Amino acid sequence: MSEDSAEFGNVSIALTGSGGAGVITAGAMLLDAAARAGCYGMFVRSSGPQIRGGEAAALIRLSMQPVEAQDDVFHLLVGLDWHNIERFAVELPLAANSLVIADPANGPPPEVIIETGARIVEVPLKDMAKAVPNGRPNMVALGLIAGLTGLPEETLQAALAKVLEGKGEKALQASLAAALAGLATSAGLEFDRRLPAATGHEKSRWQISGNQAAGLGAIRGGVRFVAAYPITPATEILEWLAAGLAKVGGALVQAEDELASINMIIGASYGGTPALTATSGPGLALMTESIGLAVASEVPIVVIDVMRGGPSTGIPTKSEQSDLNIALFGLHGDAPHIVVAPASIGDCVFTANWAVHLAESLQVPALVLSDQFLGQSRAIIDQPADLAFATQRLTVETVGDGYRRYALAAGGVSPMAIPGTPGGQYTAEGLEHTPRGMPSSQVTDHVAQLDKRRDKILGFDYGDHWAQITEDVDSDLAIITWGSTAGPVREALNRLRAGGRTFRLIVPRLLAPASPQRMAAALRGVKRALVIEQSHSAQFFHYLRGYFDLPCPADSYHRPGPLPFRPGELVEQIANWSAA
Amino acid sequence: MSEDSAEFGNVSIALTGSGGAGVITAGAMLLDAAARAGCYGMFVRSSGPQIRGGEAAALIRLSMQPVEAQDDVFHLLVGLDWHNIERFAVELPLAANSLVIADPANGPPPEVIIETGARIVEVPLKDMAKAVPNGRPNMVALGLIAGLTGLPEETLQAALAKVLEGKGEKALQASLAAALAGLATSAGLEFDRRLPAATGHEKSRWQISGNQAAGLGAIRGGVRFVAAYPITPATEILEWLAAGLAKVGGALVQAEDELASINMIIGASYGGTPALTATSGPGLALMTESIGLAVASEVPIVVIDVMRGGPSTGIPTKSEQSDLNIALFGLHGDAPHIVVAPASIGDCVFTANWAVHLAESLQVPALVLSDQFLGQSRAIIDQPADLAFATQRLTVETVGDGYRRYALAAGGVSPMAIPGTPGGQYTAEGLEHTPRGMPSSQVTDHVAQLDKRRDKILGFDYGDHWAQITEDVDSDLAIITWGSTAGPVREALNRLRAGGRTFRLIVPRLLAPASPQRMAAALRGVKRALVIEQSHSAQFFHYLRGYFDLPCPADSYHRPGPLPFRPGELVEQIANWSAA
Amino acid sequence: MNTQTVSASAARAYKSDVKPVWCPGCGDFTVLSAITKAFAELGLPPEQVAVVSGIGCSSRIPAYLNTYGFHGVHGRATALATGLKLARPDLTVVVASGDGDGFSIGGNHFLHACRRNVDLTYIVMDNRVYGMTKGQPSPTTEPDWDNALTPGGTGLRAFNPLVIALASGANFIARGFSGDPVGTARLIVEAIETPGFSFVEVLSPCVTFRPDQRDWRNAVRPAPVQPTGDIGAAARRLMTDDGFNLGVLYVGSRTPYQTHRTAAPVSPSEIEQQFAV
Amino acid sequence: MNTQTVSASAARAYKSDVKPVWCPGCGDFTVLSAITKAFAELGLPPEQVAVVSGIGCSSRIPAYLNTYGFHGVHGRATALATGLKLARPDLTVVVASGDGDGFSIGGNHFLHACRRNVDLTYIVMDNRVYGMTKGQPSPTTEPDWDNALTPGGTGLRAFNPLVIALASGANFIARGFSGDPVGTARLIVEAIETPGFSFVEVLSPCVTFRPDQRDWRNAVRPAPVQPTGDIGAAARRLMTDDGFNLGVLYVGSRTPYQTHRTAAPVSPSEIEQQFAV
Ligand SMILES: Cc1ncc(C[n+]2csc(CCOP(=O)(O)OP(=O)(O)O)c2C)c(N)n1
Ligand SMILES: Cc1ncc(C[n+]2csc(CCOP(=O)(O)OP(=O)(O)O)c2C)c(N)n1
Ligand code: SF4
Ligand code: SF4
Ligand SMILES: [Mg+2]
Ligand SMILES: [Mg+2]
Repeated sequence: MSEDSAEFGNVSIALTGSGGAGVITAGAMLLDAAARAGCYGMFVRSSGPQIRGGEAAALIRLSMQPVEAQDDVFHLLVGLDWHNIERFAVELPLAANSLVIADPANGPPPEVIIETGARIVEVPLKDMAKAVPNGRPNMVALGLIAGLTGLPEETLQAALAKVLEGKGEKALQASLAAALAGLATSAGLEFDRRLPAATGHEKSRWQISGNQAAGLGAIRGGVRFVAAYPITPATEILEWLAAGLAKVGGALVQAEDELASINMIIGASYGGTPALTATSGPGLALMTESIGLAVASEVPIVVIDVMRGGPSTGIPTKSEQSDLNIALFGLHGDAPHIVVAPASIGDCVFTANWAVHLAESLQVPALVLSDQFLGQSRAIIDQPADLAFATQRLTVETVGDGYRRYALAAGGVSPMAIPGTPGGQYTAEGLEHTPRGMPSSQVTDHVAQLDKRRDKILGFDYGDHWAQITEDVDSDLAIITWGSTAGPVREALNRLRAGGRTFRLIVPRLLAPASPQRMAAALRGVKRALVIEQSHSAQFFHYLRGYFDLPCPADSYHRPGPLPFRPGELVEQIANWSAA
Repeated sequence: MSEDSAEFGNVSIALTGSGGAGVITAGAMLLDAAARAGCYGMFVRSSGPQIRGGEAAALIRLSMQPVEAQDDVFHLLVGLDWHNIERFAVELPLAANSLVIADPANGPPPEVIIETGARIVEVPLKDMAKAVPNGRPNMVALGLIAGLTGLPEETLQAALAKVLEGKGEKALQASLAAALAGLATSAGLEFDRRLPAATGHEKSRWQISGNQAAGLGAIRGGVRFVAAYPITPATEILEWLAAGLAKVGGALVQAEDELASINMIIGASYGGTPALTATSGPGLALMTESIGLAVASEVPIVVIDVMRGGPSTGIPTKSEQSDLNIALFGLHGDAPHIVVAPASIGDCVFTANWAVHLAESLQVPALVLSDQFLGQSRAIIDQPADLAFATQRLTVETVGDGYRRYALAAGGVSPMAIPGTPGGQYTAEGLEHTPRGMPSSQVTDHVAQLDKRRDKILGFDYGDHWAQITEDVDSDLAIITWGSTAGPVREALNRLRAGGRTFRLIVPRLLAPASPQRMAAALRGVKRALVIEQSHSAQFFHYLRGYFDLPCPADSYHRPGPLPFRPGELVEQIANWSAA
Repeated sequence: MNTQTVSASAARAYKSDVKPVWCPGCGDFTVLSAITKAFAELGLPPEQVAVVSGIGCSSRIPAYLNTYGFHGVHGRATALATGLKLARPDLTVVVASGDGDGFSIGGNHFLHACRRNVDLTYIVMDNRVYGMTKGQPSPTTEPDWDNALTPGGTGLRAFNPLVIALASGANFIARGFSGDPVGTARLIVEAIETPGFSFVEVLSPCVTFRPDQRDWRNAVRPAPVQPTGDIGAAARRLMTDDGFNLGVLYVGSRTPYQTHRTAAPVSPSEIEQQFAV
Repeated sequence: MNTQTVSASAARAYKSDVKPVWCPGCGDFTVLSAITKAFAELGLPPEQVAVVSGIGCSSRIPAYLNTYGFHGVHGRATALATGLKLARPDLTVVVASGDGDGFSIGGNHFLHACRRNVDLTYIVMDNRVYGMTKGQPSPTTEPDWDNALTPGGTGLRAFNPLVIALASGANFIARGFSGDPVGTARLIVEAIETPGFSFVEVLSPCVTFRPDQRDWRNAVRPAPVQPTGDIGAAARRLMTDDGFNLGVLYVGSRTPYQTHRTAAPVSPSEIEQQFAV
């Protein structure tokens, strides 16, 4: 890694241990404490293939600045034990100045740790825990980390109190005592990554995962019906919505499979209720036939795909951006639809909300491409703005004779009769049809309806939302990326800027329909562009080449998952590219 | 239409009538008689939405040259009646010098016919039929057409005898008498499109539909297991294979749906039997998840998609090339596989055969993109060569300890243990895996297996089969097209050559993996290229842009179905383009 | 008012002006009439009814009705209708399909629709063949029916949809015959009136690919027994049934499934509080 | 030789050296043992056996066996196994899955596999939950089981897979319990030995998401009756069964489905003659 995020007020911590050791609980508490202390932060979980009892790691980054990526190295690693640590080693980069806390009760640290050259300090976590009645080593570690990173004791207390609320006073006191023991020990340890005290902040902050954020965005957008079939890493969207919808007056139904869930939401939306489902690659593949039905019958629906490693069952628990192709091109026939992608955890709120707005306004399926990294990571973010989108579904209230559901209206969006509307009776149709909705194989009808379905989404005013164009918008070198890769890219560009090199950053949120004019405008004055993405076959790069008129030569930096992009890797790639 | 196929020895005939009138039977007999007379020809059926009893048209083109497209106009139209003829009008272009045979019993010909300016001659087909005991008007029409086009009486007799074989002597005699009555009447009619007498030919000829041809190619390639779920326009492949496989020692099983059929063939192929299914767009959409399984688990399978109008249920009985995107990009994750497309009815034999060869050699799914036009049209062709492909599935016979199914072999193809092989036991795996086939989420395994699956298909020697590069290979203007569009393009280029304009024609049979080097070589010296295809969104054009390094500026001529490309339309488009 | 006294014109008002694509003589014509008769008898406002179907000759039916309709994809009609009914419990939702659509590709949704017991009426026009794709065997086809796809017949025991409906939880099970539109209309009325998932199999001959089914008119008979609510008795009866007993064969008393919508919804901004630091 | 006398080492020979990802105490461990015991008792050469599964904790089983295996996609194992067995009738093909894999997404293939009656043995490890995706209800889950996806429970009557198997044509139906690996092994032996489609439901607790299932050991009992071949009697029995009767519950005598391969195949070039002009 070429350059380190050496700046002050930024620390990355890994806490590892075998199943049942409680590293995930401790990690969640740490993030909560940090939030209370006024920090930003991000919490990534990593675990082995076991459902329970397998090794796990809580990967936490805290910072005084918003955080959208994992850092190049971990400054602090606390090992509750070293169970299967080799499997994680590559996810846990350490530098020579990293601090590793090892419990002598686990024997000497494993070779993979030693060979990093990190400074290893022994702390008898287990023994310290034993010294506290009902104390547990993960709480000792939590206190130790809080102490080393400079989180105030009261934030730790509050975080513990919140999580252990229901468990009774005794459990809380035991945990607190263990944590305080750890905290006390930290005083004796050298660590140069202590966070400064926060100086209060104006905007209120949230602690949220991308999956929750997407669920919230959907509810903000008006979704009141969800059909669900669980799949990693999308399940939490559905589970969050089950509770959320119940409160806002909507409903979720569990379907027998994805073929059912996609059709259920088409039915609900046909009935007038904005509807959504969430899935991952394998489930999306099962849905494409019926997404095509929604295209042809012009029924608005939203499908969130939380991408994971592919192909096939692939790597369910790891992130990858390799469902772009199926999202863009996975429907048979010419089936224009919307594909959008959030560029950060917080942006999941906006993008899901916007997707509902687009689907409803355009009477079309909107696919949202999130991924495991965005979806399952938890971040402390500024509270997202609550935007109200104007256009919603165009319906008919009263209908004269001869209602034509698929009338060739200007702009392509024709008013929809919601069942119950007298005189509006029509048959929603997946066969090619006349404006009235009658099956037709006539060339005039086919061309008219194909044009209609294309034009309505091409002609829509997506405004500035179509992309985030940031960093140095005057630079003649552009980086184009999308989705969760935007976070590490942004951080890499910040570092490069510190080194005096500037780049224009273009992160399209609207992936389909392709907007070559908008992209060309965004690229005005650019001499060269680099496309960065997490896929093995450079899907995004090829898509840009095929469908956009890039006014400049473009290069590609792409690689598959499961490892996340870290800023250092990208600094190196971008620097090399721009020097070439 | 700018130019007509005015050359001698080429006639197009349409026979129309309502359901039960027997136009399809008569059309089939006409093609058979023409084949016996030494002609080439093509027979396209067109019918309304009714299953039975609806209007139908038999569209036949006969020629002394091989025929791969419908002509610009019909020279002869025989209307048994005018039932719903407006629905067909646009499929039945007539010119002023076309001859229309109308039966006065049906009243005056409809406006759509009259306004073409064609010469209308009345023949009392029904009355003539009534004059023959058990005579039917379609047979009178058949005889009339045979007479007008110059088919010898004995070929007509033979064709009738073949079809009516099982119906008894009386039925045959009645039909023959009616046909001869028609034949006799033809003598009194003026028609300038009489075919010359054929002068014998060396190569033996076949009469075959593209769907039969694809089935035959599959059997030639070694397919011995087929799982089937019917869908228009692919059903005939399956029905032909049901009988064909029974003869060659294979078997077909009807599945409950496409999800089952795709998995059944994966199971059969895993067991060592080359296996195939055929479907159309909606069915392909249901199969993509499991095609991805075949990619990841490296099980060879062949899936034929006989494309029809899309999206959704679309236009099941009409042709379109709009499943290209889903075939190329419809799998989730990075899932490299083979996509090939036949460029003519006869080429369906070769391409299906080759697809089996590629799938088996590369242990990968191979998708074959045929379409309704190729699949359901019947042609008289030269007997296709029977090529023997060398490489077949690489298997292990004896296995030492620690068999590694997904070993990183040179070239990427690792030997497969077929169940029953002692010591070869392994688990075929859809999760990412180690070389041994154990689930793994390690970056090294993921990258190694992604590379392996990509490299094996990139490194393969596809030889000259990858494309047909014909016509004027020295021209600096290139036409790139694929699939059934190649036929009308070829005819258009022939006409343009007659006018002194020459073009290079490139028809890739291998659509995926993308072969930019091969394409670049094929385009060497080309100044401009025009991409022609039957899709609304120019899928092929964008694919070429995205994945190929076209060394020249490329333009697109594309439009959706349901109307076929006719040479005249393409002559005009190509001429305009080349003049620009 | 019963089905026989409902005026023909009241029933006709539920027909659209679209001419069916069916072959002359197809059984589905009279199923269409039975449906309109039933709607008329129930006096349903056409705009309060939605008819959802899949793909097949039978599944073309929504376009021929003057109600709301959805002609979806092959095999998924019950799922689509489930979403519609759960989101819009005020509508009368009827699902129509064929034996291929409903029991072959749609088998899983059939199972789970019965189990879920949403208040839907499911009419399957059973002609023991795939009509629309020109004559392949369906799950209800006799094992020895010769055809091009499985020459000599499938060799498979025919699927008994009524038994499966019972075993998986349908709350109302009946069999009708298209040759008896009045009786079939009566069954549809009762099916719609009975809460929960109601399944009506209508024997509806395919005159084109199964001309032998013209004989069905001689085979059918009213079931010799009264409808039962005893699931064990119904099971015995249906397992031994020859497929030609007409009438209501089972009526249960399960409460239909509904999603519970809170009467006191809060605004999204209220639920956002859970994320506040 | 019966299951109890098969030496433990003979059974162990069917295990691979891969360590299961299952939670400590998961019922699937003993199902794995039961399967290896059964293979050992039958003396099957490991290379003549293929175990096909879908996706789920239970579906991980093939990798832990020393036979051929296929870990396919979610819900499609019976279809994949059907293709394998039809193409390779010489192999012993066993299908393994979970209640979600087999009865939810895989419900249609389950129905049609029973109906098709190919000579397969289908073992479903039923824990009434989606284990792998961390605790959502499956079709066999009790209606009031609280969980995050359907808070308060699904409200749906649990699916009875044995009844569906019977109604759709399975030829052998049994229930085992993972706490009784010897008995379960015995059932698997009989299932494999019985021609046609054999269905064995094995109650296999999910200790992580359904800790309450530890009580199953007190609930199960040998079925108080002998196996029957009478489908009506079996129906009655299974419809009223509380889900905890162990043993063989039905054995039929249907002939398994096989594709008929001609003994005298001709070469492709011979069948091409049909196209010659
Ligand atoms: C996914 C998919 N697979 C296959 C088809 C082709 N298909 C159309 S209708 C049909 C069968 C219809 O049979 P049935 O439901 O019995 O209706 P019928 O025509 O007999 O009334 C099939 C297989 C399709 N439209 N979609
Ligand atoms: C198409 C698809 N949808 C969803 C999933 C996610 N998924 C994996 S396992 C599973 C359920 C497994 O439940 P069950 O079969 O009961 O197995 P168990 O884990 O309980 O043994 C689900 C929904 C998937 N892998 N593929
Ligand atoms: S094919 Fe059969 S089912 Fe279809 S319309 Fe004709 S008679 Fe009716
Ligand atoms: S989650 Fe449940 S089913 Fe899965 S391994 Fe753990 S105990 Fe077994
Ligand atoms: Mg049918
Ligand atoms: Mg389970």
